[in-house]
Order: sequence, then C-alpha cells, then structure tokens
Amino acid sequence: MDELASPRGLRLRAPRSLVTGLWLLVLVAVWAVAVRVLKISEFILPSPGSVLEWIATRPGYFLTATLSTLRLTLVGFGVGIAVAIPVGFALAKIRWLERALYPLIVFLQTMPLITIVPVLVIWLGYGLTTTSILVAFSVFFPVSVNTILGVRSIPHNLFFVTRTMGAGPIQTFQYIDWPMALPYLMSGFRISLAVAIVVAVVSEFIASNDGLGYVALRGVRNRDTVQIVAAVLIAAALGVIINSAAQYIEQMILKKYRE
Amino acid sequence: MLATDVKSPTMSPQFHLSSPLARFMPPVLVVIGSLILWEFGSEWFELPKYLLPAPSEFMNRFVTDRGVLAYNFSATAYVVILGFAIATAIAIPLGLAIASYPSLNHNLFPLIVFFETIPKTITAPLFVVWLGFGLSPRIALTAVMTFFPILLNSIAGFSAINPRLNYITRSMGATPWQSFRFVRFPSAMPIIFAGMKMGMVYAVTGCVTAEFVGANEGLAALILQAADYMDVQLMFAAIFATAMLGMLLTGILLGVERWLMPWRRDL
Amino acid sequence: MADALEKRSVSITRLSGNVPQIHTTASTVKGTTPSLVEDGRRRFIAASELSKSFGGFQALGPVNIHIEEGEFVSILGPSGCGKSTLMLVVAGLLQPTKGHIEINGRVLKRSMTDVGIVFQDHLLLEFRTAFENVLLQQEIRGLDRNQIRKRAQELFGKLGLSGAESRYPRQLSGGMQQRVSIARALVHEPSVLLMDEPFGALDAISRTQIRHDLEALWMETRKSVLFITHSIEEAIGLSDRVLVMSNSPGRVVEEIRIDLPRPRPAYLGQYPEFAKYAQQIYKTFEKLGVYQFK
Amino acid sequence: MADALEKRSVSITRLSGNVPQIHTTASTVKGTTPSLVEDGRRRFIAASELSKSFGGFQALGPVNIHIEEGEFVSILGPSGCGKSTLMLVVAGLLQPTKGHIEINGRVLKRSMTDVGIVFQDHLLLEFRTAFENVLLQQEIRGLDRNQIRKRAQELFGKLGLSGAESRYPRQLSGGMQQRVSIARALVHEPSVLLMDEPFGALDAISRTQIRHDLEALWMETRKSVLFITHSIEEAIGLSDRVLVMSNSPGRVVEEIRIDLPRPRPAYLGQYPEFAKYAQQIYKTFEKLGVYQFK
Amino acid sequence: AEKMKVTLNWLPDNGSIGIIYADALGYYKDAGIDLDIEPGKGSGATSQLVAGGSTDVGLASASSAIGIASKGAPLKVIAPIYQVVDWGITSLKDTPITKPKDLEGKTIALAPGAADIPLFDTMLKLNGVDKSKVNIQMVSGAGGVPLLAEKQIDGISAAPGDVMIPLATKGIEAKQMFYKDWGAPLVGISLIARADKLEQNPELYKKFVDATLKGYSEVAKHPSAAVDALRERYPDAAPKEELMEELTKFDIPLFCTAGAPGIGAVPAATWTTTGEILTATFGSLGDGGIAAKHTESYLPAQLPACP
Ligand SMILES: Nc1ncnc2c1ncn2[C@@H]1O[C@H](COP(=O)(O)OP(=O)(O)OP(=O)(O)O)[C@@H](O)[C@H]1O
Ligand SMILES: Nc1ncnc2c1ncn2[C@@H]1O[C@H](COP(=O)(O)OP(=O)(O)OP(=O)(O)O)[C@@H](O)[C@H]1O
Ligand SMILES: [Mg+2]
Ligand SMILES: [Mg+2]
Repeated sequence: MDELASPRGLRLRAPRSLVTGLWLLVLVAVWAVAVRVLKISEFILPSPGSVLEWIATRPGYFLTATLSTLRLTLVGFGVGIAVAIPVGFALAKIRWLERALYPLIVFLQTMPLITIVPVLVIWLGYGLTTTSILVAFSVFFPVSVNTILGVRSIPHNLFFVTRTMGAGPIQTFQYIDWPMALPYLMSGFRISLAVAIVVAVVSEFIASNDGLGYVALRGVRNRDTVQIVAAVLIAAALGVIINSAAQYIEQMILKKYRE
Repeated sequence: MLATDVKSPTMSPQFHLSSPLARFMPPVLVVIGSLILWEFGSEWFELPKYLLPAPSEFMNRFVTDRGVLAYNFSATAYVVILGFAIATAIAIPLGLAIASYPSLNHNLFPLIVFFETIPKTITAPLFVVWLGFGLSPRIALTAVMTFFPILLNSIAGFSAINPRLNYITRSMGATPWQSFRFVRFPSAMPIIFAGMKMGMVYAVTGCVTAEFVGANEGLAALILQAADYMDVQLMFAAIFATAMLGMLLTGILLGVERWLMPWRRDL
Repeated sequence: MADALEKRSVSITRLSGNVPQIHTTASTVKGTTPSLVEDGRRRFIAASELSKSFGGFQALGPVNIHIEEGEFVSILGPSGCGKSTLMLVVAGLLQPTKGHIEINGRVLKRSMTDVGIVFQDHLLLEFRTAFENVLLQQEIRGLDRNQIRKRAQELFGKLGLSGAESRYPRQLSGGMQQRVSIARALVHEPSVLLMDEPFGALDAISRTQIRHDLEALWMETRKSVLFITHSIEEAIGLSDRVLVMSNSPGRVVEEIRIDLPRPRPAYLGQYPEFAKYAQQIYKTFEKLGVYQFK
Repeated sequence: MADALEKRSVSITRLSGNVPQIHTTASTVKGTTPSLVEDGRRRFIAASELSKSFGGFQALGPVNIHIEEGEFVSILGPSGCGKSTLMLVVAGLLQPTKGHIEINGRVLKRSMTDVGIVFQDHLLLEFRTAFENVLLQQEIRGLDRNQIRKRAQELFGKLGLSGAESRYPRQLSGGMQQRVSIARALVHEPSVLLMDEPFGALDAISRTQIRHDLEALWMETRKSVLFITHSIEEAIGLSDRVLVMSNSPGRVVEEIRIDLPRPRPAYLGQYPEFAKYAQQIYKTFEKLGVYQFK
Repeated sequence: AEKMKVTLNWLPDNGSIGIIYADALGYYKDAGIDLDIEPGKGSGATSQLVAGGSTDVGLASASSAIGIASKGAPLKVIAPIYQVVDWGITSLKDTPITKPKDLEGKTIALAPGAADIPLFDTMLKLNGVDKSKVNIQMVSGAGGVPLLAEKQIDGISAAPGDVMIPLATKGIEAKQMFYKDWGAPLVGISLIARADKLEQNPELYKKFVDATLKGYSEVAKHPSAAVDALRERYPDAAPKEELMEELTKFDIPLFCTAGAPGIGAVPAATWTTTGEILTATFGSLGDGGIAAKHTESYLPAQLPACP
C-alpha cells in the first residue's frame, strides 16, 4: 500500500536535466527576442548573444575566476564542516554544553551574515582568509545543527545493543553515533554546499579581489551590465553543477539508508 | 534545498527540559559571559576602540542615537516584511498548483531548483538598474530571495501528504475544498513554515544587500553612512540592530508557528 | 444452534428498533450511498467476482462475499493476501479491476459514505487532537455539533480514552491511536462498519479486553460489520461468520458460521465448539502452506 | 509430570554435552560477566528485591526472580507493568534503584556481555544489511569471522530468513526484522538469552509459526532464557515456568510451572493442562483488575 | 628588497594609475621595494585596513583617513595625490544645476560608501541651502547613471569621470557643478599610513612616496602609455578610450592645485579649509586638529614638477 503513496511514477519520464535544459533554452530565446523587440538598451539588459560573446572572448579570465570561486567554496566548506562536526557531536553528547549553546546557535543562524563583513575585512583584510571564514560560517550552522539533530535522533536504546557486546566509547562512536548521524550530516552538507556557493560569490563581491564575485564587482565599477550578467550566469551554472554533484554523492553514500 | 531535510528529533525523555528558567538560563549566561569578555577583552588585548568598540560603547548609541536607529530599523523591517509577504503570497499558491499537477511539477521543478541556486545577492546592482531607486528594488530583491525556499517547501509540503489520508475524507463524503481545508493544508503547514523560517533569514539578507547597493534609509545604509563618518560605534550599533531584526522576525515567525501548530509544540 | 437462532432473532428485533435512528442519521449524512434502509427488504452488501491488480500484480481475488444486515463477518488470512485491499475496494475507495460491489441491490459507483472505517494504519490527522479527529466526522458531514460531541464523549469513555481527548496522536500509544480511530468510525452511527485489524497495535492482553468491549458495543447497535484480523481467537470470539482467505492473491477458501452464545468470554477454550472451529482453521492454514511445521 | 522429568534430564545431559563449546565462546568474548560455567555447581541468575524508579515514578518491583541454568522462564504481564524495565535491569543496562542482580553468585556491576538480547523494538541498525547486523556481534567482540558467518548462515536458514541476508532492515517486514534481531542475539552462542516480546511485531498467524521455530532452536541449545510476552498462549507454549506480573509497578504475583511435553503443537487447546493453566492466568488477571468484563 | 603592501582606494583605475605605472616602470624595484598591490573597496575600508595594520600604506581620500584618525586611529596623510577633489553634482544639460540653490526640490543621488557625503553637506551649509529641501537618494555610482539618463533623478554627486563619460557614450550631454568652486576644496585621494609604522621605517616610506610621485608625474607626461600599462596588468579595467578621456580631462589637472609646490604637496591654505570642512563634518578632529593628521616629512626633497 505504500506504493500508492510514492510519487515515483513522476520520475520515470524524461530526465530532469533535459527538461531543465529545454526550459532554459526557451527562456534564453524569450530573453533574446525581448531585448530585440523591446529595444532594451545594453545598459539595462544585454542580449544573450553579447553576454556569450563577452564570455567567449575572455575564456581564461572567466576560467580563473570560476576556479577561484570553486576553491573558495571548497575551502570554506571544508573548514566549516571540520569545525561544525566535532562541535555538533560535542554539543549533542554533552548535555550542559548543548543547553548553553544550542539556542544560541539556532538564533545566530538567523543573523544576516553580510552585516559582519566590514568587521571581518578590517581585521583580516581582503582575500581567502576573510572570504573562507564567511563561507565557513554559513556552512557551520546547518551542518552543526544537523549533526546535533542526527545524534539526538538516535534512539537511546540503540546504545544498549553495543553495550551488551562490550563496546567501548570509540566502537560506540564508530558503530552507532557516526553512521546513525550520517544521513543528517549529508543533508546538512547538501544544504550548506548550496549556501556556500552563494556566500562565496557574495563575499568575493565585498571582500575579495578574485573570483566571480570580483568579476561582478568589476562589472559594477565599469558600469558594464554585460559583465555583471555574465558573472551571475556563470555563478548560477557553477551552483547548479555543484548542487547536482552534491546530490549525486549524497545518493551514493546514502544508498544503504534509502533505496 | 529543503528545510524538511532536517527531520524533527524523535522524542526521548532526555530532552524534556524541566522549566523555562532551566531552559533559558544557560544561553542567557553564555551571552552575558561573552559580552563581558568582549567588554574587557578589548582592554586586556589592547584592541583599538576605533576598530572594535566595546559593547558598552555601541550599546550606548541605542540611547543617544535611538531616533536614527529606530527610523532605519523600521525602514529595513518594512521592506523585509513587505518583500516577505509578497513572496509568501505568491509562493504558497504557486507551490500548491505545482504540487497538484504532476506534469507542472515535472516540468517546472528542475527549473525552480536552477533559479534557487543562482546567487541572487550579486544581482542587486541589476535590480537597481532595472527598478530605479527607492523601495522597489529592495522589495524586489527581498521577495526574490525569499521566494524560492518558500516555493520549494510549499511544493514539498503539498506533495508529501500521505494520499491514504484522502480515504478518510472521501469516506465522509467530503468536497474537494473540505479535503484541502481539513487535510491537505494543515498537513503541509509544518513544511511550509520550515521554508518560511529559512526565507526570513534570506529576506533580511536580501534587504540588507539591496540597501548596501542603493538606498537612503535602512540599517545597511546606516552602516555605510556610519562607515563614511568613521563612526565605528554607530556602525556596530547598526550591525547589532540588523542582527536583532533578523532574530526578532524569526522569533515572531516561530511564535506564529507555535500558535498555528499546537500539535508540534513539544517537538 | 438454539443459541444462534435466538441471537439472530434478537438481532432482527434490535434492528427494527434501530431503524428510525439510522434514518435520522442517514438523512443528515451527505453522500451518494443508497440508503440501506428501504421498503423492509433484506438489505446487504454483496461483492461479486471482485479482483484487484496493482500494475500487473494480482493482489486480490477473484472473491465473492456478502454481508447481511446486522451481521458480523470476519476475514482471516495470512499477511499480504489482500485483506486490506478487499476492504478498500468494498468501501469504494479503490476501484476493483474486475467485478463490482452492490449495496442493497444498487451498484456502488463512488466511495461509500454511510460507513465507518477503521484503517489498518489508524490514519489519524496528526494536527488534530484525539477528540478533534473524531469530530472531523461532524465537521465534514455537517452533522449536529452537540449531538456528536456527546456521542464522542460517550465513546471515549467506553473505549477507555477518557482524559486523552486533547492529546495529539503523537502523544498517544499505538493502542490508544487505534481506539481513537475506532471512535471516529463509530461516532456518526453509520450502518456499515469496516475494520482493518483494529487491534493490530495492541498487546494480547489489551486485545482481549477491547474485543470484549467491541462485542458489547456491537451488541447494542448491531451494525453490519466487516472485520479483518489475523487472530483466529478474535475472529471466532467476535463473528457470526468467518471467511478464511488463501495466500496471495487471496480468495475465500472457507466459510465458517460461528454458533456461540453472546457475550462470549475472554477465554474461549472452555467451549468445545471453539476448539473445533480453531482446529478447522489451523488445518486449513496448514493445508494452504501458511504453516510449515517440521 | 513424567514428561517434564524426562525433559529436565534431557536438558541436563544436553548441557554437559555443551559445556566445552560454551567455554570456547566465552573465552573469546570480551566483557566482565563472570563466566557461568564454574566448578560444576548449579548456575543461575538471581535478582533480589529489585525495584526501579524513573524520577519519582516507581516503574517496577520490588521483585525477586531467578533463572536456573538451561531454564526457559516467561514473564507475563499487562502493558506498562515494567517487564521491559525488568529485563534491562537484569541485563545490567539500567541500574536498579534498589536490590541487585547476582550472576552465578557474583553481583553484576556493569552490563552483562555473555548474553544475547532481543529488544522489544528490534533495534536493528538501519544502515547494515540483515546479515551485517548479525555480524556486528563478531566485529565488536572480535570473534572469529568465519565461524560466526557460518553460524549466522545457519540461523538465517532456521529462522526462515534465507535470501534476506543482504536486505536492509527497512526492506524487511516487521516480523522478519524481529527474526534478524533474534539471530543477532543467538549468533555468538551466549549462555543467557533475554527476549522482550520477540514476536510482538508479528501477526497472530506468523507468531504461531515462529513460536514453533524458537522452541525447536531452544531445544537444541538449552540456553537460560528470560522471555517476556503478553500472550498467555505463547507463555504456556514455550516455558518451563511462567511468572505473572501485576499492574504497574509490576510485582510477581504468580508462578506457574508448565508441565507439557515438548515440542508443543501449534494448537495447544487439545491439552487439558493448557486450558487449566490459561484459566488460572485469566483468573489472576481478572482478580488484578487487568480485565474488566462487564 | 623590502616587502611592502599597498591597498588601493578601489579596484585599479585612474585613481591608482600612478602606482601601477610606477610599478610597471620598475620604480619600486629600483628603490628596493618589493611591492604588493591590493585593490580596495572604497576609501573608507582602505583607511580602516591601514589603521588596523593589515596593510602598510593605503590610497584613500584624505577625508576618510582623517575621519578615522579623528577617532583616535594613528593615521597620517603622507602625500596627497589628488590635491583637491573635483567631485560635484552632475546634471543633464537641459535641466542643469549650476549653483547650490538649484538643488532645492531636486532629487540627488549620493553614493553610499564614498567620501563625498561630508563635502555635499558642507557645500550646502556654506551656501545656505536647507538639506531637508533636497531629496537625497543613496545610489551607488553605477546605479545612478541610467537613473539620471532616464530623468528619474536630477543630479548625481560623483567624480565627473564616473558619470560624464558613461553619459557621453550614450550621447547625453551633462553639466558639472564642482564642490571646490563653492567653498569646499578638499584634499583628495592621498597616500596614508600608520604613524607607528612610519616611525619604524621612515626610509622605506620616503622611498615609496618618491617612487609613487614619480609614477604620477610620468602618468601626466605619458597618459596613453600609462593607461596601456594599467590595462595590460588589469585587462578587466574600463576600456582605454574611457580611461584616457577621464584621465586627461579630469584627473591629471587635479595632480596640482594653484600654488602647489609640486606633485605630492598641497598649499597650506587647502589643508586649512580641509580641516575646517572636516571639523564641521566630524564634530572634532581629535588631538592636534588637522595639523596632526598630515605630515610632509616623508616627501622627497625634490618634488616632481606640476604638469
Ligand atoms: N497500492 C498498492 N500498490 C501496489 N501493490 C499494493 C498496493 N496495496 C497493496 N499492494 C500489494 O497487494 C498485496 C496485498 O496487500 P494488502 O495490504 O491488501 O494485504 P493484507 O492482507 O492486508 O496484508 P496484512 O495482513 O499484512 O495487512 C500485497 O502484496 C501488497 O504489497
Ligand atoms: N526511560 C524511562 N523513563 C521514564 N519512564 C519510563 C522509562 N522507561 C519506562 N518507563 C515507564 O515505566 C513503566 C514500565 O515500562 P516498561 O516499558 O518496562 O513496561 P512494559 O511492561 O515493558 O510494557 P509493554 O508491555 O507495553 O512493553 C511505564 O509506565 C513506562 O512509561
Ligand atoms: Mg492489511
Ligand atoms: Mg515492554
């Protein structure tokens, strides 16, 4: 009877990427026609042709910028989860620590990160340190909160299983805590990776001299709408690629848990 | 990027906190502790006040500059609330429509995910170019940033409902509207609210970004203005106020959630 | 046999005594089910050559079953044989692949509405309190609020749910959830009751208790009941007639009329008839390969 | 009675035959439980004046119970009376509020490890296949891999789980999950077996089957077993001795020695002793107010 | 060679062209400096970075630097580059704003984060215009241009190059009203540094200032080559024609004011008015007033001649 509940039937049609691709083509066509017919000036909205041309004439420039954004995303993500996971486990396991800090973490999560940028820049200057801290921050919250939720979701009795087998703390972590929290961690990763790329681009815009965000800032300074749109589009494409990759990896790792 | 990924923790007696006092005391103590550390830390570590003012200094500005801060606070709050409301008003019905028609879902969902991943913050300058100055680009950016998490969660919420629940209403002879009102909508609410909570954070971020790019009022405009006058204390006061705004609005949303969804109160 | 006859006549008396009441309810109930009370004829539910496939998979049948008015019929069968499917088809909630349902001589086209259903998975609305879940009947059917509230309160009392009115399903044990679901199926006094393993979530001891309570409740109102269960004891303890189903795709392979006096006690072993019925069912299952004893 | 005596002597013979094997296992098992095999004395588990409170709430006891070596003891009691609590305390997984456990004369300080436990809620690890769940015993205890694999395969066969080895718990029915949990409790050949409603998730029909299978398995190895159940039939069908517990906070109010030959059949009603035992228990429950028949 | 890091006022463009050209010509290397050039994000941020010590020397508008110095930061202006700001109000030719009084009732865009807000305020004050009668919109420089072109606003406060040139490329003629002509001359983009670092290594700073001033002098002499050098190093800078026009028309003339001894030093009178304007803006300039906020001790003995 569960079969009835699952909307699986929907998925077995045309692959999603194809559908997306088609829609995007339609959108681009509408955009191109609109620019032409409505005589929208380059200044307001450049035609897709001129954006593509802009990118095509500077492949190296955009590649460098994209790689730099990618590097920032990954560094920030790495730092973020490297801090968030131990903190998450510590908070989930040590009750007084959780009581003291968890509400704060939840609340801090609602703080718009962008407001602390000027402070960070003053202290750390422009560049990878500042931007990766920003990215790491944005990664920290979803991952640590998910880690805590993951550990909390472990039925308490499950620890009885390993205790009667004589397991020590490390074995308990290895056989229960870690694998049980893993699905939560993975969804935390996926959520935060999507956030990370956005924050990466934005923090490059305001606190760095590399990457796609910087390219967009250049566009703003040069009053060059084409360049802004180009940077935004590439960032979007990068976001989609990273997201799909993350989703794929998550599916692979969590095969055991779902299916 | 669904907020539903975060499953609600299973109930276990270990997480029943005894009293509100026991619940709020520890975090409050931590906050007070860190403020004290900050206050005296700048003395102990010789942090220059013109870069990092002590809490007492910029908190003071909430008294002396309360007019300016209140004005800009309400300006930002106005844009955030309006943008958020617009986004919600469009996203939830659209989510319902998309969830209700599988073909629509199949076609649009990937596209929505695509747009969701576009870093919308850096499009702020474009919004100013397109919409001029004043409220419209700010509201637009706020709404656009808020829109997608709410839309995605509405779709998820309206799709996630157990189709067997319809058996109940059908065997009672319910009309489609009754089925929606009594089953589908309340079932979707928790997931939609999760999206709205996420959207609220985005809304504040969106508004602040738009203000950074072009606005003559609002907390971020105040931050820039203060930076121009090298008034670090006012800057911090404005930053603090922005954070408070985010928390306040999220808090209100949590309150509304509790009020609307009494069955989830003890989760 | 004398007992059984006496019981039947009681049932009929009871029924005619009940007619006006059912009428009242039925007239306020929206829906398309033909009223079960009509010009004094023998009224019943009948399914002919019913079968159901999911995709290519044959989940049920073909089966022929019928329920007489005021009769308590149990369906007993191994897990996965299609009992729940049968119930949903009978209720008109699933379309049969072949065959059709007649209610009181008229073919059922949409879902039955003059019915109370206890689903195997309770299907309570998590966002309504136990009491509000029951009152849903009133809200959707547009029945009289006060009357239904009173009746719901009564049912909560009888089902041992007093005090749990304002708790949410999540805050109830599986057994209590199932009881709420039973109350919801009864509150609007439908003519037909369909119950899919209503005691599935209960422990054996509580099952015996609630079986007794349900029997008492049924003896008061004498609805037509289709009761699905795994428990031989329960089937014999409650029914007028037990239908035994084969392994998947389920067919009715045996029909046993239970002639035991009511109310029946907790421990049925004292009746030699019980042992006979039980033995017969065990044998059938063994023959069907449901049991494999080495 | 003659049957019972014969059985007991078989059990003892079996046991001494088993001793070397248990020894081998026990020596490779990590943990602090004093070995149960010691200088030929009568070995047993004994709990004296055991009680347990959660917060201010008295959930159990005080109770005195003991299990002799190779004895199958069932605990029967209404829901919520503290049966699971009792088992967890006996296993050393919960600290008793009062009283203590002795194993083979030595007071239990930490959790037992020379034990196999079937928890009421299966407690399988969702990310391990059925087989890997069973092999967890080997990994954590550091036992010989091949030997345990072979034994696990054997158990899967006996428990009707062949073919389900590489499925994940969520791909198994509730009953299969419980069988895997039983296999996990048995694979390392512990001297003591604690089972908390191991058949709770099964439908009545499958329960009869698995009861039969468990009895066969136990007759081969004759572990000391503490078996918790709600089902009077199951308790009588499996045990050497049945302890009946009162309503919460649970105390042992009755002890019944079951003298029926083994293996016992699916339908126990044919034994007049069975009817006697069952009646006795029903009466006790009625006296305790567990049942309230109007 | 000694390492040194300079933070520019903004992304590399005409404002910082002298430093980039000097580097291209090898002046810093010749002086024994291994220079790291870092683009900035506005004068305010650059001043804070210098004050925080994470960079050795900054290129920032004097008003920003003095603003933060007046709050106690040990910042000093060591060499003005743009001796006076030529910012002003740009308006369309058919709806011109030629005097401060014209601003009343008009909508004017001010860029947030730029240094011209105090200037604007001072000009209004000195010329008796009521600020409340001016409708001020905070819009970044890039955002303002199309708004002006579409007449959604009446004027933009900005450096003329930022506005005039993009307007010109769209074929729109514009008018400029300079702050400096309405009683508000203000020292413009300057080299700034922290007092303690200056004291620690005066020779290094002297060499740096010398090389930088020579760079700007060369820019004035060979603007085309300088723009080429800028664009070669930063290909994403604005197109050459735009840079050239801005540089020759608007920027080079500001390298010296009337009466200046050479590139890198302003007449004392300009410092005095700057002090007055900024005192009015910030309320107080802190210890030592304006005099304590700038120094000429790090200028070379021989200043490059005015262009
Ligand atoms: N919606 C559905 N889609 C596909 N298959 C289904 C669906 N509902 C039930 N089935 C299949 O039909 C068969 C009969 O299912 P059903 O739930 O009717 O059995 P059941 O007799 O009620 O079993 P149980 O006693 O375990 O409740 C099963 O094999 C089941 O997997
Ligand atoms: N960890 C705990 N904290 C607080 N109360 C508990 C805890 N565990 C059990 N209880 C309470 O102790 C009582 C006995 O619980 P227990 O689970 O032992 O009953 P049981 O006899 O096993 O019931 P069932 O037959 O339903 O499994 C119950 O009222 C239960 O709510
Ligand atoms: Mg079923
Ligand atoms: Mg229990």
